[in-house]
Amino acid sequence: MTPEVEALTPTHLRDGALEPAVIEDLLYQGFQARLLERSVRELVRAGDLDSRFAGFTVDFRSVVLARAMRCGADGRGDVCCPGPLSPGPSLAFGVTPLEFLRYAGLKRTSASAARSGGRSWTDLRRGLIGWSGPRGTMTQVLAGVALAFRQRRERRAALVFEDWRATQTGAWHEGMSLAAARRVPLIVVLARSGAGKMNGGACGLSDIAANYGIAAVSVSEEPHVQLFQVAAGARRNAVEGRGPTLLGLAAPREGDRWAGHDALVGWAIARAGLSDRILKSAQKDARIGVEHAVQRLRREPECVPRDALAPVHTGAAPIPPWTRSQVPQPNDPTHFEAPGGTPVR
Amino acid sequence: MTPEVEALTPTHLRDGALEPAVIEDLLYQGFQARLLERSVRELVRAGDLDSRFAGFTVDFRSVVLARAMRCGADGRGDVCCPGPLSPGPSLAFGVTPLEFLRYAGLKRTSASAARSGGRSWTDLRRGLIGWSGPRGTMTQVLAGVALAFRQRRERRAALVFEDWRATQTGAWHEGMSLAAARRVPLIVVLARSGAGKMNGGACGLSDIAANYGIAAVSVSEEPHVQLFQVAAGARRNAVEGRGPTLLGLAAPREGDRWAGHDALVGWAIARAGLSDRILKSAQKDARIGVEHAVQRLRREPECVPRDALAPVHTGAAPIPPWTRSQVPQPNDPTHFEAPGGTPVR
Amino acid sequence: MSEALWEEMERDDRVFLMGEDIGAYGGAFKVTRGFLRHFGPERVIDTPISEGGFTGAAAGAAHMGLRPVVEMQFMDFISPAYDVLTNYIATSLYRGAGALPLVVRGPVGGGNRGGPFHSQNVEMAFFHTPGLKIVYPSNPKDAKGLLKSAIRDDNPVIFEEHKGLYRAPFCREVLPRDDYAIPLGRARTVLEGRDLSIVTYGLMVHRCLVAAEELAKDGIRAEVIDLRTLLPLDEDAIAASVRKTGKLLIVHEDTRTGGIAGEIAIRMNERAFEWLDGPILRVTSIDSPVPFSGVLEDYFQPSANDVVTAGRYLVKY
Amino acid sequence: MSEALWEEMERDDRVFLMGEDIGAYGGAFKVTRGFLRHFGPERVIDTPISEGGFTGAAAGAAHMGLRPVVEMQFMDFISPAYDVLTNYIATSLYRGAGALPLVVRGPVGGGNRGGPFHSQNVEMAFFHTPGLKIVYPSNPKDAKGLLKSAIRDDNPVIFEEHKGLYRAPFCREVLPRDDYAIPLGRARTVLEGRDLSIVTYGLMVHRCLVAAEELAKDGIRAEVIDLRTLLPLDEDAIAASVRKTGKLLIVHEDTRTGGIAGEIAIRMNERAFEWLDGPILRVTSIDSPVPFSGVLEDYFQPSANDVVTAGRYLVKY
Ligand SMILES: Cc1ncc(C[n+]2csc(CCOP(=O)(O)OP(=O)(O)O)c2C)c(N)n1
Ligand SMILES: Cc1ncc(C[n+]2csc(CCOP(=O)(O)OP(=O)(O)O)c2C)c(N)n1
Ligand SMILES: [Mg+2]
Ligand SMILES: [Mg+2]
Repeated sequence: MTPEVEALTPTHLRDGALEPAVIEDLLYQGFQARLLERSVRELVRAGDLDSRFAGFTVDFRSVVLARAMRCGADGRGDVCCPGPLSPGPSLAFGVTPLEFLRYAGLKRTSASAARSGGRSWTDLRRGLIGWSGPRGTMTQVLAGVALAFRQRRERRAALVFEDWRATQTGAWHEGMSLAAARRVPLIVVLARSGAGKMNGGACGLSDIAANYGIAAVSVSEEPHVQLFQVAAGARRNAVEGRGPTLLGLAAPREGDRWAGHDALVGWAIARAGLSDRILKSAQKDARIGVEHAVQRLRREPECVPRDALAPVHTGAAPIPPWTRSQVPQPNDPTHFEAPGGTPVR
Repeated sequence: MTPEVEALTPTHLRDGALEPAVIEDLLYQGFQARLLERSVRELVRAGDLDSRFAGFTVDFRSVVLARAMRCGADGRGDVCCPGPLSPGPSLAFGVTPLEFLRYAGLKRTSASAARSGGRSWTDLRRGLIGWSGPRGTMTQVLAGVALAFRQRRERRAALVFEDWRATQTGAWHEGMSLAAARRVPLIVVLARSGAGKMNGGACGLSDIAANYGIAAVSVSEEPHVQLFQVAAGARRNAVEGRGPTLLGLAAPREGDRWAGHDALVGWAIARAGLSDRILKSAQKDARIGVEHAVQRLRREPECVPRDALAPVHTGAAPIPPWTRSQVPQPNDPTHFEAPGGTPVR
Repeated sequence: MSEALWEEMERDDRVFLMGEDIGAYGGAFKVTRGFLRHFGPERVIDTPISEGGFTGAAAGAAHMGLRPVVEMQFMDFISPAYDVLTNYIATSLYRGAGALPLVVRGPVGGGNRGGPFHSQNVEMAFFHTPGLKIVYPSNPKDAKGLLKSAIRDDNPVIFEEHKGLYRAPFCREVLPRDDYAIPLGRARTVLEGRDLSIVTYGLMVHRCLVAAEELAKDGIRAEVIDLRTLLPLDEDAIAASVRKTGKLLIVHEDTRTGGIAGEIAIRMNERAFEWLDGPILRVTSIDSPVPFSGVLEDYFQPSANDVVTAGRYLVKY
Repeated sequence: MSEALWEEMERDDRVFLMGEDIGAYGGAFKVTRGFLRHFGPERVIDTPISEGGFTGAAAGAAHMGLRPVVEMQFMDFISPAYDVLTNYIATSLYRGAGALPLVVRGPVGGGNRGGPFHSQNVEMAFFHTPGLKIVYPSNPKDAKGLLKSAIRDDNPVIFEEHKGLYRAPFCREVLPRDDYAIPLGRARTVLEGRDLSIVTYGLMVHRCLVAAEELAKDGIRAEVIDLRTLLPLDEDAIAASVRKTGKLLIVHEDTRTGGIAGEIAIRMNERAFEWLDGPILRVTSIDSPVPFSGVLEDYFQPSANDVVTAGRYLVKY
């Protein structure tokens, strides 16, 4: 454990003393994510899901990080924006595979009638805020979420996932500056994708953090116990008024991306006394959930065109377009009235 | 001399060995600036200049910094944006008091017919780029100037003055990131005004610089010899491909703002062997120049309204507004033609 | 403005302010003087210079049920927030993330010798973005009532305060004491007439009234409509007036090409073409940045005289 | 696009490229594939993710006599550069700092299931800004000729490339080998007719041609005009057509309120009111963000059938 990790790790979590319920949850969510990943690829192949999801993956580390927050469905838990690591953190925040698939499948039953894509999933009661706009935007938005917590003296934290290169944007810089200046309870995860290459002039994580006068820590070890601990520690610092933390996440390991989950299972059995029975049941529950979702997805209704006309202001009817196959007929009095109110011609 | 200053200072300039011609120039420009400052205030009082210039001051340090660049009038020297420290650096880059007053006085004879204000003064042959837009913008623009130098392998540098708090803007961050990533020959002066207060979360100059992986140095000593040396050193680093430098400038001293210039005069006499004759003639030249400018300003023609219609595209005539007292008359065929080309009614 | 903010903050503790130097300093135009002491630093937040950052943060706070009111020191500085306003804030309701009740307010407009960068009108930067509302009052009384409505509205509102309102003599009125709110989306007929409809907003309302007086000397009775809210546009009010007069003149301080006159023109083609007895015309500022020199700025802006010329032309048409 | 860039870079060594991942990676749409190797890293510059920063830097480089062409990975990402484009770049000539010869180009438009943030048309964000030019070609041949003119133009140009142009079958044409440039500011009459003028641009040109064929079956001869350059607008071409047909229908893929149809409508009121035998109408996308779902997106966009309906209505009017 590096000194930074040491400093962040809450005492009651030292040496991997994760509570059994949390361990169980993490394993379950890991199984779910693995199955979801495989199912999505199959659904794409079968034409049930859009080809945009062909490269779909879940980063298990994002599940672990998010699970270290206080997730609740009552609108009073922590708030998270999964950003480019969607939907990993959403699973930790209680989104079911079916809900995710509805959204990804652009179904009428998705939260917003699939007006926007999978990463835009927002459910404020669960504490999930979807992504919209260029890199950096979500750090601004989550800084504001954290500002609200601080202002109301709630012991809640905001968590946002960003790409590493998002730090190059002015948007990120302004969001981070504000968060740092107000010392709001915000945790920013900077994930290296490994795919692209760095073009910025900077810099190490600690250089970035120093510029904003905030804490920073990078973790990469498996079985991700430390990852959980660091996130929990950053959260504790946040809610106790010690300001934002940057968490650096290394590029996902080459080869088997699920080795981290496997290692956590091993660790849980060897070091945390997880019983085989519980492990099996977590596996089974995950499988049932994902299978149900996949079956169900096929029967979900498609979007209907009028949803494109969803109002853009509360309380307002959507503005009808001037001409659509059905509307308006040339004599439609709502569109062209002659003097005296009679239809034209 | 701190180690940072030491590292930046060019060998031939060590221990204050400024060339006599430069010393003379600096003193002359200082006298000019002092007189200009006083004259502007008088012109405002007399109603010859706009009340926007009531609080007009010149920061002599900005003259010194700019004089350390290679100033030329052939479009091949260094390039500077005086930003909030206008017009100090402009004087060093050869702008005459009359030219400045024409601009400040919104006269027809100013470079742009006074379509924009004093800080927007641009003269590319002299290497001056005016200010437009919010804080941070000019760092982006001067980064691009420096990029052009690098691309053409010219030994030229770009210098930009910004407020200290400009570093909080996303615009500045993006400009600085790009400059750092490309290691372009850019020098950024960050000036504390002393007027406002710092609201950002950050930070020391060195923290900021580390974030971009670039050099930084702060200077505040009088008689500003070191200031000149540091700027010259930053310039040398820049043109030799060692990338950008941040120069931190402390808030102007309380009380007599011209003590720095006085100290430089004293230093020049005591340490650099400046003769009384040369000093007197610098003083006299400065006075003649400023007095001429003030006299002349009163006789300069005012702007004429058609200048508001200056074209916004090269080669294009300005678009006439539809109605102005003189244009168009209801029967003006250029505006309303009847079928067959005859005027309406 | 100050009164509306104060009263809304007293009424609803979800309302809070963010901006540059609005706390200890009281804001560039002193709109928030005294607020910090009364409401405390959690509700009057001095931010770094980061219009994008604090507008984005306002969105986050609004997600959490607060009602942020952010100040742009000059509305010109809204440009760094253009991105988050159009791409995140405006789309939120549509994306299913809920509407964001926030107000972005600040001084706009020329005539103050502010030059290209302290004189802009920003309505057309946002008029094309579904999901936003845009309010632009013409007098202090409306400003107070409209700002209250803007704060109470569940949607993001851009609120433009003409600098002329802060001090122009014709605006020195005593405001009603009671808690009144003026609904968004409704224009006001400032002057009734039957020969010509003049549709305008902001400072130009006053110039059009001067022009209308002048036209009245020729026996021309102009109707003057103050839009008050630009988005959503009160096209019913405009159409009703056009159906009465048959002539439409649009006057705006903003520059010409791509100004709001275009949208009004095509809506009236759609809604009132049969009643038009002449072309829809406009009097606007010139297509150029706002000039710094006062002489040029006066020429650049529409004058009452320009309105009279155009009005006479249209009535004779 | 690729050809135009390549040829211009060969012709003029002041031309260089900046953008995200345009070098080694060759750009998101592979427009600059092979450029890095041929022109080297000083002329094909990979930038940090900083649209504002590198657009501002382009301005500086342009001041120094270079001719930067910057790429937005998607034009949606131009929003962080909105500030520097409107406040610095567009005002430069007017302020006396000289015109800035630079091009900002990138993919626009929907139909690719990109959702709200990878499908936008950005013309109306800039149409209101004096000093900019906006180009929006409808086919690869025009795109090449217009891009060359844009690069050679001394003014800042926003160049919108519809994603449909990169691959749509109707766009598979062999381009002329010779070095041709198409002047900015000139519309093209794609189809002549005398019953109805349809003014459009970009992808909608193709949809309007389909509609015109359909209308022809009813004996309606529609004239289809492709604007090609949106700013400055070729109002002479539009007016000439309207004077011939008496009926004007404007079709744009961009959303409705505040779209370019408004400006065209008021200009034709100013220039051709006497010839209008019916209201100026428009067929556009719906006032909403671009929907992600394909079903919704198709409904959201104007269809050829919508154009036919409106065209029939106008001709009968
Ligand atoms: C402001 C902005 N510009 C451009 C994009 C387009 N974009 C999406 S992902 C991406 C690259 C992100 O790189 P990242 O994963 O952070 O770096 P890596 O770890 O792969 O090197 C870009 C440029 C964007 N999302 N936002
Ligand atoms: C992006 C932007 N927002 C707002 C402004 C308005 N503004 C002009 S000066 C200034 C304060 C600058 O403070 P500064 O002098 O850097 O800090 P100080 O040294 O006075 O503490 C502000 C907010 C601006 N110029 N640019
Ligand atoms: Mg990535
Ligand atoms: Mg300052």
